Amino acid sequence: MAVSLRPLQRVLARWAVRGTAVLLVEVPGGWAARAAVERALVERGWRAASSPADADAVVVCGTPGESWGEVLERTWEQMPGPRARASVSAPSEVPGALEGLAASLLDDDAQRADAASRDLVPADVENGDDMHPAGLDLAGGEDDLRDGLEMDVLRVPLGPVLPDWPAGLVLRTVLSGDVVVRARVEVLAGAAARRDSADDARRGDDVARRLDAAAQVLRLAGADDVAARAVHLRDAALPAGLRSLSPRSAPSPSGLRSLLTSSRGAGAEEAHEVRGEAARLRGRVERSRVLAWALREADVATSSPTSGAESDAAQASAPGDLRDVGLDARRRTRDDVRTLLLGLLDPDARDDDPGRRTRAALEALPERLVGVDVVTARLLVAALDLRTDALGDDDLAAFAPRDDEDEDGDEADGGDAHAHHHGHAHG
Amino acid sequence: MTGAEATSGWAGLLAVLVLGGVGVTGAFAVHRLTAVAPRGLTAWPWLSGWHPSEHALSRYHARWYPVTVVFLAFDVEMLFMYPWVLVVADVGLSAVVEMFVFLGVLLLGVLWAHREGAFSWQ
Amino acid sequence: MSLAFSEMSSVVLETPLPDLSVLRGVAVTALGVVAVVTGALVFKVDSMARATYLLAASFVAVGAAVVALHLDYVGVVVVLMMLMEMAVMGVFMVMLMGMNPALMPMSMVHSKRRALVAAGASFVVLAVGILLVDWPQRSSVPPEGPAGSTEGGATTYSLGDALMGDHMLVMMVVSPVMLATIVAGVVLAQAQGRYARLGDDLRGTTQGGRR
Amino acid sequence: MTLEVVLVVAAALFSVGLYGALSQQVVVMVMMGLELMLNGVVLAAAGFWWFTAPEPSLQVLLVVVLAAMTVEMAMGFAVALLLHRTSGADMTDMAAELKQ
Amino acid sequence: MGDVVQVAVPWVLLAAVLLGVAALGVTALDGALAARAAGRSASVGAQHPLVETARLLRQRRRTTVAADTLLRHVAVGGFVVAPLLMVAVVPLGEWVLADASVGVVWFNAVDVLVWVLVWLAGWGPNAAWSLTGGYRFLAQAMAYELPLMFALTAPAVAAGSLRVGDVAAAQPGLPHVVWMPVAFVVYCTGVLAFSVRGPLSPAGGAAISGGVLAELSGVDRLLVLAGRAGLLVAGAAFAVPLFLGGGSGPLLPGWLWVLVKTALLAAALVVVRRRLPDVRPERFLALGWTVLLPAALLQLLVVSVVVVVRS
Repeated sequence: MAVSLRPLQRVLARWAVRGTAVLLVEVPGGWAARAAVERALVERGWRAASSPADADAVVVCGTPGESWGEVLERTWEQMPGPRARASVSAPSEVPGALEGLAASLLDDDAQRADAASRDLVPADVENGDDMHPAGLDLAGGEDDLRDGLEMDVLRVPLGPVLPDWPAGLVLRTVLSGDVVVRARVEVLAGAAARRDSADDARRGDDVARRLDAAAQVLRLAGADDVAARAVHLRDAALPAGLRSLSPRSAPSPSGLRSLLTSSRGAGAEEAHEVRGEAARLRGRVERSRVLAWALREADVATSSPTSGAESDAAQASAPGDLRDVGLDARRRTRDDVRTLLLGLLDPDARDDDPGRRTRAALEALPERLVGVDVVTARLLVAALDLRTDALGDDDLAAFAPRDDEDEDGDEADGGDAHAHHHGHAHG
Repeated sequence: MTGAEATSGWAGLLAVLVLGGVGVTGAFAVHRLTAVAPRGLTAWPWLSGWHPSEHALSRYHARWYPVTVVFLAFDVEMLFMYPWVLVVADVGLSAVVEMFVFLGVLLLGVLWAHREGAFSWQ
Repeated sequence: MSLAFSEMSSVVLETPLPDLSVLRGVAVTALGVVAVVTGALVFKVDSMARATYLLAASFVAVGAAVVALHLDYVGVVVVLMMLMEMAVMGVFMVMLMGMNPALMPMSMVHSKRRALVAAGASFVVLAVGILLVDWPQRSSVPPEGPAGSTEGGATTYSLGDALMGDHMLVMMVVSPVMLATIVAGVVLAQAQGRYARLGDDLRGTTQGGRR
Repeated sequence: MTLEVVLVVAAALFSVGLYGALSQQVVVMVMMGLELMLNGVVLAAAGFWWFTAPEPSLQVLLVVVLAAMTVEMAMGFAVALLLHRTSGADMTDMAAELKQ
Repeated sequence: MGDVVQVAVPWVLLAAVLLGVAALGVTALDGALAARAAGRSASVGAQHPLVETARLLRQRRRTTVAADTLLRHVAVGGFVVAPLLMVAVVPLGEWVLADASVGVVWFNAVDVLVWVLVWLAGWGPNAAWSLTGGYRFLAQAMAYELPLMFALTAPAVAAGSLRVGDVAAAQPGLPHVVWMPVAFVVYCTGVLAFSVRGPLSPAGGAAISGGVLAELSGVDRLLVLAGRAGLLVAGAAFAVPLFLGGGSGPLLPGWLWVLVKTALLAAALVVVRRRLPDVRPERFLALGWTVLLPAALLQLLVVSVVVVVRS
């Protein structure tokens, strides 16, 4: 019976590989490689996967440090069926890597052998008992900081293996429902090669990096067509050195076709055209009222539900009641995502020291995200355009991942939840 | 329409249910033949590459619970709305007035709930 | 199993004794048994989500049985309302359980035996009562709707007509009750209303005047 | 297929609901028991409608029972939330402050 | 137009085939638009549904540790059955699968069934992202459901009947959409919302990395993706008898008109869906209750007054 299916399965494999979903894992210092892989995916008709369950292949962009081992291994274990992996540290390696992925996915027999060799249940699943089914304990309850209902909280780490997410950033959030209650920032460093990529960052691809961040925000906000335009602008704005893809680059929308296929590097005239296109895209985003309304923040329940900010009087609620924290956090993010997005699309914005800006943003992040729901948090993190590859060694030490997976990871950040917020409550 | 020939409407729906079931089991059967491995894999849930520290199934804090109360109350309105649809043309204006008084009262409740902030996340 | 729903109502007219076509009879009993079984399982199963959706299955079975008893509109509206309520109840079941719901065996019962005896006794009493009493025969005839409407349409039409006509009081009573439900529900469910931000003396000046 | 069969099935549904309402401690589970009992009432009323009194007034009763089920559920949730917020109680016997 | 004839049971297969083809067409159109926006040729994008089906048929099934597999199976299977149940009451010209006297209420019951399916698909895998997707969909549903119900009632009032065949027949010259534009817009918002994708549906949003789809692979993912495309098509198909005059139209026979109108409306919904960004439930909640609901009620008032005056 199986023999007669072989031709059918081979045809299926050929059709399947034409729409492969690739999970991109960006390591600090691998931005150029990721941008190149994204462009190659578009050319081949492949797409970026949203989760390991959706992925056929995983591509690690940049050279990961040793702290990445556990994360990459577990992602590889979580990928279900025909799977392939590759790692790319420079744009020039991209075509070869994708060819390798395609060949490995097409090899039906090897994939079936790999599938047969995998154990059906992960090794570290104990049978556990009622209080710890399958070796995992149950979510603990916590008084909510906004409406006082004691509900379970979930510890959900965001990143590093997450689409549209800054490279290497790990945000250990504690979610009550889908609102962030506490957050702690860690950064997984890339390997030693980080030093020279920082020079690239400063030299010329600043506009491209900001357009890429804008594209991420737009993708997370669901405006896929505008995001695709931003990605095109990013590829056009790439300095020549980072754009050495195989000559067979696919045609792009008419406006930029001449730009992309021209062999000249990022000449002045070409850069000027990119600025013009970016300004036009910025205008389009600014004018879109639906996007503005969607990105705006809703008011917290207890303030009067008028949309204006002026009516949010002081919170006279009981001390330690953290509604004002949630309210303040929400008001701060109200127009932040949109203003940041417009800032990213502004062609002549200057960003002199991305490292210092990123460090300041990372330090302010946990406090800023308290009381904000997880989707807004992801939009905000993408809009901040955090350049983890520009962080110095001392910065990375400050955000080194903590090994002790203790109960409440952020003891060091000033006591447990309440104390943490008391110190913070509004004077 | 004599009883015999007019197979009732509900037989059609029952046939759809049966066809749906057959379709789904058929899809699973085809998949067992075409997938790289017939038996499914069990994996840890995906948390950006980290091991989950607790079960996701928990007392999830749905922050929109006041809306459910308003929704259930307003939904009773639908109970009376559907039969009203059939008789509006025959009963005339009094039916319209009666139903829209009912709706107006409920809309009053909705606007009050909105002022109370029931429609934003607690 | 075709439920002869658009049966000629004239057939019913001559025979005073209402006969439910054999197929509908089988459907009602089968669906009734399904409803009882899923209802019983609700209190035996250990996951909250499964308990809720077993109850939903029980309601859908009763809704279908009501449709089989020629009450088209009421049957489908039972399915509609109960699916909505069970979706909401699923959320509340999970939220309002003392401890983590999904995986804990739910042995939160007290006096199980006494409840069983009481339920059994009530069933026996009811069943005996049902079998002994000779129920009155049909006194009137299913309503005749406007020309051309199907049998189900006629029944629903009569319901609508009653609601708008001699049973208008029902509508008049239900609307304030619903308003009261909205107000009471929101007041009880919400942590704080819109006056919380003005402070205890409702002038909003006591709290650092961040107006 | 007579009225008695429908009524016996409805009675069975009613007693299962009664068992649930009496045996369960958790507020929400008691509500599920009540819902099942009302479910039995709906089935019995539908049986009565067809077999003895196919008049619209019985249908109006059915619709009112449905409305009552919805109101009972909405108010049950609101009270259960209040109980949960004030004293974290979700057991029926915990909510006994009104008693001396 | 004559009364709607109840067809025998085997015709259900034709309905399923038509729904499947339409779902493939909708996904192909979406793939083509996405490809054109990304700069690739639209024809490559149009093969997306076939390529994705081949990929998912080849991909291995996957479940998560301590998942509630029974509920997940019910959800995955239900996603395929729900659109079929919706299409069963839609008359194709003069033939209909289920000539229910309360077809409009039945459609409403099935689109509430979609709530149950999405929440179960979120609860089943015991994973944080799926759970968040399921709960955010319910929050969204609280906003779109009531306006959708009142939008469904408006054409029924005009026709004076809840039977879909009657509503289709009650638009001799003037389709309902002409004098019920608000109800039509609110109805289309509802269809966009319960088709579990696009602007009004957080259950599958990119920001929660796929939401209820985050843990599904292989045939489970294929059935859910096919089901949600089917829901969009079924929503468009149900708008035809209610708002667009059913099978009536010049030249073409009735059943062909129904297919053409359904295809056009489904294509329009896909194009609109691609233009709008994702709307977060807490933003849509206030809009649904304070804008969509009063608008739908006003439309209903206008329609019922017209009906009373006309009769």
